[in-house]
Parts: sequence; structure tokens; C-alpha cells
Amino acid sequence: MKFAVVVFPGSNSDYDAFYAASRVVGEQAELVWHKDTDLKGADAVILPGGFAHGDYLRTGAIARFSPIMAAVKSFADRGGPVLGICNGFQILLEAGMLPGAMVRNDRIKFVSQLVPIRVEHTDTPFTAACAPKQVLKLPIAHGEGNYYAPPDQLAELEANRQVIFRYASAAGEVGTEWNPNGSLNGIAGICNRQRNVVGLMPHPERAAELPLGSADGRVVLASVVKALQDLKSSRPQDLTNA
Amino acid sequence: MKARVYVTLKPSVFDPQGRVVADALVTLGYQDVKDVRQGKFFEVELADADPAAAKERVTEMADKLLANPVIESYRVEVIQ
Amino acid sequence: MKARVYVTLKPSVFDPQGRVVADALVTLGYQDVKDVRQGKFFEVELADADPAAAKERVTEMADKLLANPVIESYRVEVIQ
Amino acid sequence: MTVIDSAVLERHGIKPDEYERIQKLMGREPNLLELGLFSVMWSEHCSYKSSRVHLKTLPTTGPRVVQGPGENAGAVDIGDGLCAVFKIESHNHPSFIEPYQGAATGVGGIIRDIFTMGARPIALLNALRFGSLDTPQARRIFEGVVAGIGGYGNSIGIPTVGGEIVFDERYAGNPLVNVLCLGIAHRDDIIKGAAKGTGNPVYYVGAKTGRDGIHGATMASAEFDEKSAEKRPAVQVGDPFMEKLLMEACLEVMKTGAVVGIQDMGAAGFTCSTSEMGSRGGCGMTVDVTHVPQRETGMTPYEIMLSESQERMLLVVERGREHEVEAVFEKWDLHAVKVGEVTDGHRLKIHERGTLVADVPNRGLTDEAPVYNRPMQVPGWQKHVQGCSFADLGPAPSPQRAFEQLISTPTIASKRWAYRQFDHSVGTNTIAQPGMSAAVVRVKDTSRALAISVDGNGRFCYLDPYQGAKLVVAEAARNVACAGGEPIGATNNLNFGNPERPEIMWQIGEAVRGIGDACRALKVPITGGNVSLYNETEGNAIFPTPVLGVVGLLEDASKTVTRTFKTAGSAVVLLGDNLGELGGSEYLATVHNLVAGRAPELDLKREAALQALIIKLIRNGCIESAHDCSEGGLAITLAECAFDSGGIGLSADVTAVTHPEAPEYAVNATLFGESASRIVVSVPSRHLDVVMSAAKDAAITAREIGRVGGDSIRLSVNGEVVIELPVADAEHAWATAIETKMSRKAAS
Ligand SMILES: Nc1ncnc2c1ncn2[C@@H]1O[C@H](COP(=O)(O)OP(=O)(O)O)[C@@H](O)[C@H]1O
Ligand SMILES: [Mg+2]
Repeated sequence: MKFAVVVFPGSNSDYDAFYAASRVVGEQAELVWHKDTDLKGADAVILPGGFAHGDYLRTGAIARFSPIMAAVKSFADRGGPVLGICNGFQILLEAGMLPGAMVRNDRIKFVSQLVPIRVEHTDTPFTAACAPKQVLKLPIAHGEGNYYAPPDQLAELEANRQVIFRYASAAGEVGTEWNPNGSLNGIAGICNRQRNVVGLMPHPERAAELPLGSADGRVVLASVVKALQDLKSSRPQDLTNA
Repeated sequence: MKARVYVTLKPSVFDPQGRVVADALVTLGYQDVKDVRQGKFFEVELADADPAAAKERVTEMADKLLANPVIESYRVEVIQ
Repeated sequence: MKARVYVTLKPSVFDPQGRVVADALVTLGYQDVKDVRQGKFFEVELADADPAAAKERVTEMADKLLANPVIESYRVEVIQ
Repeated sequence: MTVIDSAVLERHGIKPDEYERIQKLMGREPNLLELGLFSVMWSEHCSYKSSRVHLKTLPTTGPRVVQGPGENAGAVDIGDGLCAVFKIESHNHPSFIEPYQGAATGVGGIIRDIFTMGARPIALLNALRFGSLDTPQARRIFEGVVAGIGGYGNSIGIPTVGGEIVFDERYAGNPLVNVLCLGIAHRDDIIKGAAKGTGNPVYYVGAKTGRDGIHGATMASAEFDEKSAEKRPAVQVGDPFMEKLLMEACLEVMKTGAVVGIQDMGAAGFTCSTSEMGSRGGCGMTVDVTHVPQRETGMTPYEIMLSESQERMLLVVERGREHEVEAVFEKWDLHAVKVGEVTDGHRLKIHERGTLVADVPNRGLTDEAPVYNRPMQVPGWQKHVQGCSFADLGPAPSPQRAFEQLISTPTIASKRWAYRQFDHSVGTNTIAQPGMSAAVVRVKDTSRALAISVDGNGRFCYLDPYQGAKLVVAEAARNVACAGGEPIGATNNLNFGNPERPEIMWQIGEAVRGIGDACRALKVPITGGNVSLYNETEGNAIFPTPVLGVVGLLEDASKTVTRTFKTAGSAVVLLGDNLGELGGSEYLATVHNLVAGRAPELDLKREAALQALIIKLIRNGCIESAHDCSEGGLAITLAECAFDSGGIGLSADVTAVTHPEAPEYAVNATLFGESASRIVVSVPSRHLDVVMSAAKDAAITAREIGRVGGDSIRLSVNGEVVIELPVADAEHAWATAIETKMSRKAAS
């Protein structure tokens, strides 16, 4: 399969995602410039981490207007798997492709450390290869990862099982003591109603090899490979390129 | 022609920065500080001359880009 | 008793944020945007009731904490 | 047209004899603009006029050196046709005036030096000095500097992987912010900051020029006094987003092969880049300031030439290939504008709307800047501070109490409060993260990794600048070796006071001599560095603080080890001799509030042998962990091996040293002395014999002093337990000491 990794001005984990997808997971990957208008026939799209446009206005606020985003939207509307990592997640929120918004970390400061997160649901293309409630050790590196959604919307998210990752203890317990940024309900990642668009603050692409401190992130990218194979075997023609 | 857009977090949204500032003020000895909310504003300079038109355009900018309706509300004010 | 402190970068100080926002607005089609400067403001709620006293105290707070005198200037305004 | 009187010269920091020299070089009176050019280029910061004669004595060559001092950064060969390109820079004065922006722009500046060479930056480190965290001012500066370093590095996406932080009152009025950046380049892609080819166009790209930073270079060359407040409009604001675009665009533009030379505009801005590129290339340059993109209106040529606005680059492009270059910059929404041309001869000609406003010999600004052999004199107090009468210290405090005091003293405590604000995982190369002593980054597409450490020790250098500097080189190299890296190159940052004072000049001379001797003995060439002088406030100089950044090479990245214990039952072995030297130790400073005594001895031959040994042991996979003994001595080093290990403790028993001048201090000297050339390793029993015999062959003392295991730190001297506490408690105190002080913020 083929990953498209979108490069926004100010993206800084774009090559990390490209490297993990191509060199670690061993699939095809292509970096796609934000001014492009097509996704080069990719089967899955990654919006990478970084500081698009410096995050000078609000994280992701300006990037959502990039020409490529129209293609990403329609790709997602056709059911194509889209993963937003950190800044990519923030862009998906600003673009309205995922519900809610990010505010400053409750302790204000930028946080950079390895944290455990719990996989809440495995029925998304980016958790398909995970074990239920599997705990992944992934690095976070953000100043605005404090997820917010209005009460009704939050309730809806939970009801629809759209919370995909939650900050947790190494043993998988959830609670404020393991919440690094004040996110409501300890949310680290969510998906859309159709479950094909996933966003998370932690960086799976930066934890795909043991020497880097954790290889737990690999399964997130490996999942989409599996998901697409399952999809292909269930449906002859790949709908994402339809 | 100048306009200002004031953007604040909605009351329902927790404002960590305001909170930290409030705490700092109290520790500095300003016991009477009850609460602090932090906001931002943009001073937009336009070529356009007509106040009414300017207000409309700037409001549009705020809707589209300067504020995030999920968490923020804004106020537009034309200066001169 | 509420007061607002508006903090802006001194005119001579470069404002990258403002520049990026201005560029974004232009690319969004607002060609008539000449310049944008970004600032922040603090809404301080005080137990203290007397406006004059409040203004004085809040000005002190701005000096001490809310504004960075090296690169920023501020304006205090008592609301009610 | 202003007449150039003594007041004007004063304002430009130009001494009368220097002005005569200028007139000679010019063959006439300079105009005000020309004077401005000389004043910034002849400032200490740009000209190294006080340090040059000493820097010349440093060893700068070696089989791996591809680029020594003189370019934007140094480069060493790391195999597979790749080079490590690295340099350290200081931003001390700006960080004192505006901590966040000062530190941020410091990071931005050193990053430009690296990608200017055609290298992709992959790692940042920093060496920081602040006053005591018990003062609000030090906390404010510390908080701002750390936020600024993170704010810039995190945004541009270069991981901050290591550094060191020391807190001492001597830095209260003069914090130090030294930042090292390392990048990787293909040997053949390295590009220099030289202009060549008459008629080639000169391009300006990046941020617009404003009035910020004017005379920053001269400011960085003057002492602080109450008047420095007036210099405040000079504050520059960093724009990491712009720099990110510049970095990507420049690296892409270099691939076209159309770039002849390139240089960033740092200190002395446009003046420095135009004159240096000209004189390096042995040609001249003509520019018209009218074409320079300007942020503010009504800027004069003087302001444009001297502005230190950040995130700007100057390129010389092959004539006829302009469009290729412009196209790349356009892609990144950057607009490269032609501002001039390369010319024959050696003159820098500056025009405004076509009329010539300045015409100077570019070498006069650079190579022919004054060089001073300033008088040096041993400070009167030097001998005095080297003495230390333990008699006056009263009874020796209990080791347990001293230990507990030491693990929570900010200089020794974990620096996680700081580095958790630094993105260290971006780039997916970081193998040894901040907190693990030397940083280790892998080199993608090879089996190799680089170990990097920055170290300084102002206290040792204060007691003995020559000895102290040698110890600093040894520690930095030892830290790198403890990660398995073979030291292959070093950069240095000389932070000192006012060189016009003979005592300070003596410290500088001695320190440089020490660095040279140590680097020669350890075969580590100096490939570059930076000098920051006039670090004084109201006549109080900082400790003389040379900071060394050493880069080491691991052929096999997978072999690297960290400081932390891995398995219970392994043997704890001390390599090197425990001499119990307390002079200048953290123990004396923290427990007795005393900076005195002789700096520890250092036998460079033994140090070299020790480093060769540890590198070999790590390569052969005989040891599980290695940690160099530095601040806090053996006791703290052993504790640090237990910290971050997941709670694995140890119990060890060491032989007491003899401490003639004060026998009752023998135990504390044994535990907290800071003798050089010592490493604590943990060894699985099956490898113990190999390790011991390898040490024997290397003529390095090796003693098995204890065992890894249990959940407490249990240290005995001559069989008697003197320190015992649960790892969890000790680690908690060590890990949270700084955040505790920082959260008590406005309290005092
Ligand atoms: N400013 C900093 N930024 C990043 N890491 C730091 C900083 N200060 C200290 N560290 C990390 O803390 C650890 C301890 O540093 P140090 O006390 O100098 O020990 P050592 O000299 O043995 O490396 C090192 O891994 C270092 O990289
Ligand atoms: Mg050190």
C-alpha cells in the first residue's frame, strides 16, 4: 500500500512519518506538498506533527486552508483512512474533520516525555492490529494538547465510542494522575463518526523502533496496512481510489 | 482604516493561562484578585476606507480565521 | 470590579505572529489587509470596589507581571 | 555629515588608536556609516581581537577534520562520505536583557551556522548558568531561557538532546546561555561562506530588515552597568517559523548546485556577511541597500547595514542560474532579492539608490582587524583561594546528611524540569535522551551514532584556569566515551569577564592553554568555537567558564550504554583512582558554602588510557552501564546509576582515602571528592574477569566495590555503612528538587 504524508510549511515530523511508514513498516510512502491538489494515489494519508505556519495563530488554524486539504477531505469522505498526529490532529480539528478543539496544556508548559496511552477501540484503520485495551508507550511533545469539547459533544463522543486513545498508567489505569495536559476525559486521540479519520497527540511515528525508546507506535501504522488488506479482501475494488 | 478583533475563550472553557496569572498575582500579594481571563486581540490595518464595509470584512475574517467558534467568541471594533 | 490590561509589542519590536496572520488573510483573498499586529489582554476581576484604587493596583500588576517592559507596552482600563 | 569626535568614537566603542588604524586602512577619514561598519566588525564579538593570539595555539587538525575554525562551523569525517558539522554559540548578554527572546534567538543563530554549511541539523545541546534559584530574578531568567530554547528548537523541529545547567551566585548578574548545534552533511556537499566569480549576483533572503539589534555586536562586547537598560531597544524577536522555511529552502537550493557561497546574517548582520564573504573569497562586493527588504520605514543605510534582525541569509549565485534559485525560494513563499554583485578587487562598496555611500577594503573589516596581546597577570587572590583550611570548617557533617543535601541541590538534581520542555524525540534519531549523561543520536542510513556532551566547571577554572580547563576537556570527552563514543572533535565556548583587566586576560590565556594541552593529549581537535567576554556586572566577573562540546563516534549504534543500572546481581566496578580531592567540589560549595582548594589532579595519559578502555569495554559488550564521576563525587555518581533505572538499588563498600590535613573529613572526601579520571560501570558476573584483565592491561585501577540490587542505596566506607536510604526517596528528592523551587515562584 501507499502512504501520503502531507508537508505543510512548518511541519517537522513529516520525514519521521515518511521514514516510519517506508523504512520501518516497509510500505510505499510519498511526501506531498501542501500546495498540491492530489494525493498521488495514496491508500492512506498522514497529517504529520510540527508547527504548521508556526502555530502562530492557533494550532492548525491556517494549515486547514492549504490547497491539499480539499483532496484530504474528499479522500476521507470516500472512507479513506486519514491519521492526524499532534499538529496533524490539531489541523483535523480546525478543519472540522474531527470534533472539538485544543487549548493550552493545563500546566501551560510544553511537555516532552514518553507516556503510556490505552487503546480504547480497535475498530479503526489505525488500531485494527492492536489488542483491546492495549497500552502503548509513545512520546508526546506539545504545548497545546489539552483536548476540549462542549459537554454534549463530549458525551456524544463517548457514546459513539469515538475516543480511541486515552492517557493511562503503564498498567492501563486511567485517571487525572496520568493525564499530562488536562485533556477532558484523559483523551489522547479520537476518530470521526465514520471511524476512518483518527487524530492523536502522541507520536507513534517517533516510537516505531526499540533504540528510540519504544517500538509501540509501529502497530498504529501497521494497523492501516492490515485494515486495507481486510477491506480489499472483503471488497474487490479499493474504494479509496475509486 | 484600523479595526480590532478581541478574541476570548468562551466562559465554559477552562483558561489555564488566566488561572496561572491569577495564582501568580495572588502569590505576589494581590489577595483581592478574584479571577483572571486571558484573551488576545488583532489590530488589522485595511486599505479600505469605509467603516461599515471594514467592520463587515473584518467580522468575516474573524469568523473564518481569527477565532475558533468551538472554544472562542470575538468582538470587532473599528477604530478609525 | 473588573479591569482590562491590553498588552502589545512596542511598535519597534518585530511581531512574527502578526505577520503570519496578515499573510494568511491575504492568501485567503483579503488583499486589502495592509498589516496585522497581535496583542493580548487580561480581564482582571477584583474584590476591591473603588475604580481609582483598582486602576492603580492593576497598573502595578501590569508593571510587575502582566507586561514585559523590555518589549511590550500596556494600557489599563477599568470596566465597572 | 557628522564630524567624528571622541564622543562618536566612544559610542561606537572604538578606541583612539583603533581609529588611527581605521584612517590608515581607509587612507582618509571614514564617514559615519563606514565608522559603523568598523565598529561592529572590530567589536570583540566579531573580531576576537583579545583572544585571537591565544586561540591560534589550539590544535585544529586531525585525520578526520574536514573543516577547522574559520568557517561558519567545523566539520569532521564520520565515514560513508558523511560529516558531522557542529559549533557552539553564546547568547549571554541578550538572555540577560530578555531571557526568552535572548535564548530563542541564540538557538536560531547557531542553527543557521549549521545549515549554512549544507548540513541538516539533527541535534541541539545547551550549557546554562544562572544565579541561585532561591532568588526571584534567577528563577525568572531560568524560566525564560528554558522556555525560549524550547520555543525555538521545538518549533523548528530540531531535538534538544542534552546539556548542562549550573546554578551559582557568580552568574546572578550574567547568566550564560551557550547552545551547540550538530548537523550531518555529505562531505562533497559542504558549502562555504565565500563569494567568488566577478559578476555573480548577491541575493538576500529571509526576514525583512528592521531596526532591531543595532549594535548588538558592540553590546555583546561591553560590560553591563545600569546604563545597559538604554540598550534595550536592541532586543530581537525570534521567528522559528521563518527559520524553518529558510532552512528547508536553503538546503533545497544548495542541491541545485547554483549556489557559489552562502552565509547567514548573525552578529553585525549585513555588514558581516558581505565583508566576510568577500574577503574569504578574495574578491569584492557591491550592494545597494535600497534593494534590502525593510520592515520599518525611513531606515538609513547605517541602520540597514548594522541591523541584526534575525532569520536572514546572503547568497552568491552562479550568474545565469538565478531563476533556479528564485524558484526554490518561491516554493517556500520566500522572496530572494538581488542586492548586489561580486566584484574584482577587495572592496566592499555600499550604495543607496545608486550613489556610493561607503567604500571600504573588506579585509580591513575582517582579517586586518586589530589583534591584541593584552597584558596578563595572576590575580592577587589566586594563591589564597587555593588554600582550604578544614580546621575552620568545624566538625565534619554526617555523610548521610551531606548526601541528602547534595542530591537535591539544583546543580546536581535532575534537570528534567528543563528538558521536559524540550522536544527530544523529533527527528527519530535520539537514542540516549536528555538525562542519560552524554546524548546519543544515530546517523540514519548507517550503523553509526554520535555521542555528544557539553561540559564546563567554573569552580575548577576559578581555582586554577589551566587545570580547570584541562579537567573540563577531560570530562566532556569522558562523558562521550562513557556512551561508547570515540571523541573525534570538539568545539568550545569561552565565557569570561573583561579582557582589558590583566587578571581576566590571564584566566583566558591559562584556560586556552589548558584546553590545548588536553585536546592534544586526548587527540581531540578543536574545529571551532565562540568567545564571550565582558561577562561582568558592575565589575563582578563570572567564574571563568570555558564550555567544551565534544563529539564522539560509535561505529555500532546498538552498542551504546547509559548511566543506569540494568540487572540486580551485576558487579559495580570503579575504574580509576579514588583520591578524595575536595578542592572546588560541589560538596564544599553546597555543604560548607565554600569555593576553595586546589582543583583535582589530572594525568592526561591515564585519562586517555581510561577512555580507550571504556570505549573498548562498551564495544565488546562487557558492561551494562557506565557513568563518569563528576559533580558530587563517587556517592552521587553511584546514586545517579540507580536513578531512572526503575528503582534498582545498590550496595557498595569503598576504602577510605587518607586525608592528612583533616582526618575527620576522610569519609566525606572518599564519598564526595571530585577526582578526575573515574568511571563507575556495572558488569554482569560472567564478564567480570574480562573487564578486570582489560583494566589491568590498560594499567587502570579497577575495583569491584559492590553489587547492583535491592531497593536502597547503601554505601559503606571501610565496611561501615555511612549512607543508606530507599532509592525511591532519594530519586524523588533528586527528580523534583528544581520543580519544587520553581513552583515556589513568587514566594520570596
Ligand atoms: N539544559 C539541558 N538541556 C537538556 N538536557 C540537559 C540539560 N541540562 C542537563 N541535561 C541532561 O542532564 C544530564 C546530566 O547532566 P550533567 O549534570 O552535566 O551530567 P554529565 O556531566 O554526567 O552529563 C545529562 O544527560 C544532560 O544531557
Ligand atoms: Mg556535566
